[in-house]
Amino acid sequence: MAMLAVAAEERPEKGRAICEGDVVIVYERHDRMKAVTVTRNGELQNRFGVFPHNEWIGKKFGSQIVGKNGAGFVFLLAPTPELWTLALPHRTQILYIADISFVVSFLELRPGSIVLESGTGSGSLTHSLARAVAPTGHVHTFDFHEQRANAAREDFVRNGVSGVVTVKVRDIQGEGFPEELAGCVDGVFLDLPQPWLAIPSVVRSLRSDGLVCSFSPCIEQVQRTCEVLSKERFADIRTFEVLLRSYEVRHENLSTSFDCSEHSSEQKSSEVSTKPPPHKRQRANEADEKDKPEGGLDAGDTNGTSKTVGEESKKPQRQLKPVIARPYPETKGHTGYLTFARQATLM
Amino acid sequence: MAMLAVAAEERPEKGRAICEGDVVIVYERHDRMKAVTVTRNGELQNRFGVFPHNEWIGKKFGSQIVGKNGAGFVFLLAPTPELWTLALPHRTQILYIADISFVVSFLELRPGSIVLESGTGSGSLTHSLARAVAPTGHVHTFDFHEQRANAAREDFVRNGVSGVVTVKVRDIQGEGFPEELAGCVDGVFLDLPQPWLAIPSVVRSLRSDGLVCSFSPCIEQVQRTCEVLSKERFADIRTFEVLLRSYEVRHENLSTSFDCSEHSSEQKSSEVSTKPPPHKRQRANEADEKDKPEGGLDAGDTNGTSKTVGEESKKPQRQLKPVIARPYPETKGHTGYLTFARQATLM
Amino acid sequence: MGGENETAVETTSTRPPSKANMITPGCAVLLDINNGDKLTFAHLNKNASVKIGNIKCWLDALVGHPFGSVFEVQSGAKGASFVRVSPSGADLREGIAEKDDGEAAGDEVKSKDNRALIDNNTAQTLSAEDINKMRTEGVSGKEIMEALVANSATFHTKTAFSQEKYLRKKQKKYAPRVVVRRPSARSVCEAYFAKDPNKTGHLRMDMLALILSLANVGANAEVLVLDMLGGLLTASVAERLGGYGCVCSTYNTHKPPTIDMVRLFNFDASTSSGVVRAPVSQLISARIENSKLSAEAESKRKDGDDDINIILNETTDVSTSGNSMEVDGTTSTTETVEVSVATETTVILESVEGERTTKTTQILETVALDSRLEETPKIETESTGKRKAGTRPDEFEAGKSIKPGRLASDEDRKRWAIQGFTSLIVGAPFLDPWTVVEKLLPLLAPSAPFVIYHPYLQPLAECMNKLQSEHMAVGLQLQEPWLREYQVLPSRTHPNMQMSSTGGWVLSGIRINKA
Amino acid sequence: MGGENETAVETTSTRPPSKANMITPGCAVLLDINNGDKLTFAHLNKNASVKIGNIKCWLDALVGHPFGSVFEVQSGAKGASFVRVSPSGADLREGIAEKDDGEAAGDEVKSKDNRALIDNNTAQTLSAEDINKMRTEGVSGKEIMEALVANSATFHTKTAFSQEKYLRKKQKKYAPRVVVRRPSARSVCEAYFAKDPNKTGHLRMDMLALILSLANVGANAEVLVLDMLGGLLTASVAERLGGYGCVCSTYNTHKPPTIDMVRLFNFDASTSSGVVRAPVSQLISARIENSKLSAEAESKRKDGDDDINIILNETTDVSTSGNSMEVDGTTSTTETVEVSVATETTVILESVEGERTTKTTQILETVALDSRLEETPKIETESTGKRKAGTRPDEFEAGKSIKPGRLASDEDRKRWAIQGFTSLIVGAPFLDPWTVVEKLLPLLAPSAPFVIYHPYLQPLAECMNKLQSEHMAVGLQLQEPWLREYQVLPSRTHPNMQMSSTGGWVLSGIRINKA
Repeated sequence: MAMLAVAAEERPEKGRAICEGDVVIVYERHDRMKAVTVTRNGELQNRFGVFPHNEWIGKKFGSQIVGKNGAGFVFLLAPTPELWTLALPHRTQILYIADISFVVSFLELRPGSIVLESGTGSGSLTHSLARAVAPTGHVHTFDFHEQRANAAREDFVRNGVSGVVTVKVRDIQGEGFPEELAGCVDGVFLDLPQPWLAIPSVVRSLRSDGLVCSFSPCIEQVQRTCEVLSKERFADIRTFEVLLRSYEVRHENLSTSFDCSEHSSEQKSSEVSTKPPPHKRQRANEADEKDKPEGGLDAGDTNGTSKTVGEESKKPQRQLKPVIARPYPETKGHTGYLTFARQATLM
Repeated sequence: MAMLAVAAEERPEKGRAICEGDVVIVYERHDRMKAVTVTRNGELQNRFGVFPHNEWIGKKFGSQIVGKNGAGFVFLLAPTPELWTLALPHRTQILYIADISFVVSFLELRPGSIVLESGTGSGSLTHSLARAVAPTGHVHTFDFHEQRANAAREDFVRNGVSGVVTVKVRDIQGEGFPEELAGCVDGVFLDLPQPWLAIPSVVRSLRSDGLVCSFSPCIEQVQRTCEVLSKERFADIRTFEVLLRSYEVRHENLSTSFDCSEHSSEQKSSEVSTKPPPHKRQRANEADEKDKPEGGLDAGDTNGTSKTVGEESKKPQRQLKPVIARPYPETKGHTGYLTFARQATLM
Repeated sequence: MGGENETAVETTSTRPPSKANMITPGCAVLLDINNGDKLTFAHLNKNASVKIGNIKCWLDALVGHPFGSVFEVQSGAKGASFVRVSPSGADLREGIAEKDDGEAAGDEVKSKDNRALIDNNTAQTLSAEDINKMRTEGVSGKEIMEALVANSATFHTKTAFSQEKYLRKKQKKYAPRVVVRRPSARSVCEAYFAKDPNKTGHLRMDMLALILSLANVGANAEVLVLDMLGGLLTASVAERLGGYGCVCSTYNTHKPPTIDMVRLFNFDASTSSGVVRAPVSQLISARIENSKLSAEAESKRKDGDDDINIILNETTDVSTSGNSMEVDGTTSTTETVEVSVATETTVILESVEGERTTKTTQILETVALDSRLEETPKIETESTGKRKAGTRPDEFEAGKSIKPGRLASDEDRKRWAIQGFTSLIVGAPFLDPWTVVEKLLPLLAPSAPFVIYHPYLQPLAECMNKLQSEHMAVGLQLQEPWLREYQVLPSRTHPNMQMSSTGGWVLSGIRINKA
Repeated sequence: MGGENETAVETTSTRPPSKANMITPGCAVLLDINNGDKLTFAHLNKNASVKIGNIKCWLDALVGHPFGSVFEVQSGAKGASFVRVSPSGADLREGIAEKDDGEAAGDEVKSKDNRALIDNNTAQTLSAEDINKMRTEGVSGKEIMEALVANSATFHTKTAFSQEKYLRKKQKKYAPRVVVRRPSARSVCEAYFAKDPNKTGHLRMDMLALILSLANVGANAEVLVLDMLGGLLTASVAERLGGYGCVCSTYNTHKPPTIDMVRLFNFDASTSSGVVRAPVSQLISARIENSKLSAEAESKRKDGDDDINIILNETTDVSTSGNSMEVDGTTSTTETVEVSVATETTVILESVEGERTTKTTQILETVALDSRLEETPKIETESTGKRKAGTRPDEFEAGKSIKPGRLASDEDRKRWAIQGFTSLIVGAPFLDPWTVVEKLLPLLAPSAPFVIYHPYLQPLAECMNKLQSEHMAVGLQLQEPWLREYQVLPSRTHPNMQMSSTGGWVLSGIRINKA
């Protein structure tokens, strides 16, 4: 299963079924997933049991698979750039969806666009760039670190995006982008320690009205980059920060018996005290959270033994409590500043 | 009515009744209020009618007063530093409650503390500093602009905080804080264009373990200030940004009839279409918002004619719709950076 | 998959010519007047014009220049026209206030402070009439500004910062600048959010970007969209498809909601043909029909060696028929309704057109968006009041359909029924999300992502809870984006003083097989 | 009010002596170990100690130094003790890595990049045993670090940034530093939020600051607090009162919730005596009784010349009696219950004490807070497991009551009944806000502000709606604070990479006369 979609006409009549050689995302939990290439007689082992690949072949993507020893189950998902970002091996600090989606959108990429990226890093952004420009565009990505470039190249081949992605080893800060691309590039993405050094080369590469984006964690890098962009007559120089706040959803029954006469009704009073005291209750909730650090962990998601209709009987009681949302306590406070600029349209 | 509370024993038995000479906050709406000094035969005129002060005298603070011509009503509130911040005349950019409360708390002020402020500006922060250090502490506030200092001094007298506040005209960046306060100051607040110039004087003024706070809109000011603080051996140099997001609460009935067979039930279909189309409905909401730009505008707040029990009959219908909260669309995105540091406790 | 490195650079030759970057007759443009003070969409029909202040400016001059070009208003005898200028000139003081350049530029921003400043409004000796006279005489904006500075008693006592502020204000008034931008998902979204956010359900550009990523939108996708945001979602998906794959903009209302924003995007023929409309009822009944058929086939195919598998598949079947039950009462009528829907749709769209002011003279087609800056000269289009985007398609270049979005064909519906959509995007601020998702989720292929935008938190929280307890999805996430823009200038770097307080909330997840 | 300018400077002489800034025997301190890695409260009783790693460190050495002093662990034969060090030493590389200082400090942060970096863990030639031997021999932390650098093959190939990171790690392990901080509302709140947020209902320091401002807390206030956050609200209010006025920490439960955090604040006698406890029922019945009396007096006083005024006052009366009806059935019993509550409270608090490990030897009383940094040496106190703050009051300095908060006296209750409280603060994460506010708001003086903190949005939204429709308040605001800390370092300035996502929500308003 390649990450890039094929035309409807070329899809198998029966929809997406898992084949040998496919990459599947084995989903345990929102924050725990793994990319696995399906091989005949292959086997995946995790805390939920043993999963022979042979049982996967022919199943539809999105299927739930129960482990051999019955300890639990996983889901087999079709790979997407978003899932890959959550599953990929970190060779460097990576970009996450908030920055990635904003970059792709702000660079105004579309099928047919030519885009440059430096550095390749772990390839987290590259897959999203590839999806945006496929099938007729191209991503040229550069990293000065040879091992990293090779590892990324392997990932691109494995995920089926290598048709629109070229990886090269090159020090963009030192050498700039290759001359042969000059003037025909729609978008450039820089994630470099000294992005200002690469700007003259960006000017040569971009077409008129083309866009560049520079990602930097520190404001000093931004200040210096903006200065050079301004000197190079870029238009619409804009700097942003994007973040995401994730919410958990839970059932919480706030007590509405604020009994102001605690001795008149012993019944009510004891009712209140049978609830665990605030600290203990919160502690228990906290434990849940640590187990589910990100995003909504759904009930259908709770691993362990497979749940079926028999479980339904427990629900009604739970449904009585109101549903309430609150942000997870900790969140990313900063990833980096995104500076965009548009190649001047000269007269 | 002075802004600072008096001891319970000294309060009139009957509670807070409005007297001649009191400052009252005339509250029209959350974002529209005015500080008025009550004078015999005085008169307030606004869009809700004419309000003779004589009718106010003897009323309790918190009372609703109906205008002479019956066009509407206002509330007479006891002044607080928070209400003053919303009602004061802006002679400069002022600090608002998010920054003010954080500064007062982080400087660890309490009754008896000695605190320095520069510049005084419109005196928005000064009133909160005064409340925090009263009745035994003192606020020494400085502004280089004479007119501004005089205007602020008048405000402090009028609001009854002048017993704990001294205003002086002085260029703190140039001259530093007065020598006679050296070593006995608990906290210093700087709102200066070049705060780093004042730091050496802050070192002389603060007691051991005393705190300084510098407020600056630009990061370059912060960078330079932190550098100097570090050089002057301040401990715990920390920089923050604080903001507030305000929510509006409204009744919103989301349609739960997602009718997938629009012709099978003409009844339902017409039900849907009797609702105003999305754009128009939203436009109407937006108009509300523009009229109520900040904070929760409460029903009891809606000005116009006085509403009494007769209105109650309209309520039940309204109550059926779920209550829903959402942030007001626009908010302050930045006020300034707050840098705190602690005078080193030297051996 | 091998050998792609060698062919890489050659792909540049296969990309479409950069004609897309040129402003062509009839195309839609986004006019950014005075650096965002006013944003206006226009279709460059013949004799199109825009009013800036009292001056009518002809737009013909824009054609033939590349997108991103900067124009300045040049007064003439009968109205004014746009003259292309150099994009530089960011420093307005250039050549005007040179004598103050010695003053420290970087560090001491406030070295001239407002201690001595008394503004008595008598500083300017040029009268309003003087200036008007200059303007009718065709004196350029730059020359007027120079005259203003020369006749100002206080200009040179101001700080560099104040000088720049003063000049910027005057420039906006006497020499308005217009940047002609190419409408794109990003720029259209940003323009509406800034000037008329109700039209697009307060959808912020970072939220739109997030939605398109979460929904895995790319070439060859088949995306189901419930778009009650004026067409912004539909058009943004179509832009990413670029002519490969298709976006089905569905609806459940008698009158399909407008998706006219699609017209602002200057799509080529193949991209336009990827925009399809279909009522929800058709999609659901086709899908149910197919499910029944395949369930039968499946149960015949089944051999008994995989117990768990059977259980799982049975569960799926139960869920599907559960869905079918809910609409079962209507399934029988759907077939006969199909045609009438198609007909009616056309009628309705025409009647919407009928509502427009029917001034059919060749004037500018614009969506005038409100200006937030009061000091800006009033800019008005000749059309009275606000209108829908691109409501006059007759003068569009060939290849554009009259109404955006063709109706889904039988093959389309059959394909979707069999394969399912590859993703779902919902933007319906006045519908309860769960009600919508419950109906639309079964139309997705398994493992397909779905994304629900909503301007309120609580309805999505309840929807998420339902999806959890019904075991319909994995990877559920309820998120709120946060976006902040910065002013980065020497010694004056800080976040913008005003910001949007929320981009709304988005619930996303992946549809699974097991119900 | 005149003449205050002249007396201003003299007020400095009236302020209490700076004894408050000295660490005294028995006082509570906040130990900040290794720059926030671990935060621990301790009462400096005789022979108090803290375990850092495996080493027991005696705390006696802290006494007599001012708050803010920095100490380093000095190993000795039988345990280690704290030795005061200079607060400088921020630059750990000072004297250790001087040879790299030529390398550009500011600009080229990453000029040594990780291109060539291969970390094979064989770089250090000193073994763990070598280091342990040095430590037991009493070699100082600084000397150990110098030895580590001298024996590292890779140290000088690292970037300045990496070097500092390495040294900081080693310093934490071999020369832990402790800053002794004076507990204050701000520092206690921040410490709990960082290390044990459930104890304080996730109340963040900016939220606490906001609450205290919104509630107009200052000297001479009489503040009603419903504090289910361990006493943090009560103590923070008392700190602001500074011995003037009073905070009434009310409760509706059989067992009053703990407010033991009050003990961490080193309050003097007058401040401590301003902390009062009373059950809600007593406050309400006293207030109702008074309302009835004053309503009667009012109606006698009334003359008929002001029609609207009469209507308004009648409305007030109706609302008040409406409240009284709801608790009316219990009013009769309240009087008799009063005493038994007082007795029971004492018993319960004692039984809570009984739950503690009854090791009554003179050991350190600490609230050990979890460390988030795993590489830090494990620091444990001698007391097993977690305990409540300040549960051993017997060795406290004179003037402190055994349990924080005396019970309200008859005069207190009478005063509150007549005058009303000057403000209300509610921090009860497990109660429905409206239920609470409906009962407590009538206890306020008119025009008094109230503030309700809650960790969820929706319950406050519903409470706000109720307050609106019942016309009980003006100036209603539902707000969420946002706090961000920055790293400000040359060429490395950016917001912290991790942040707290929310400080919760706060609903505030002002009680009005008209109901």
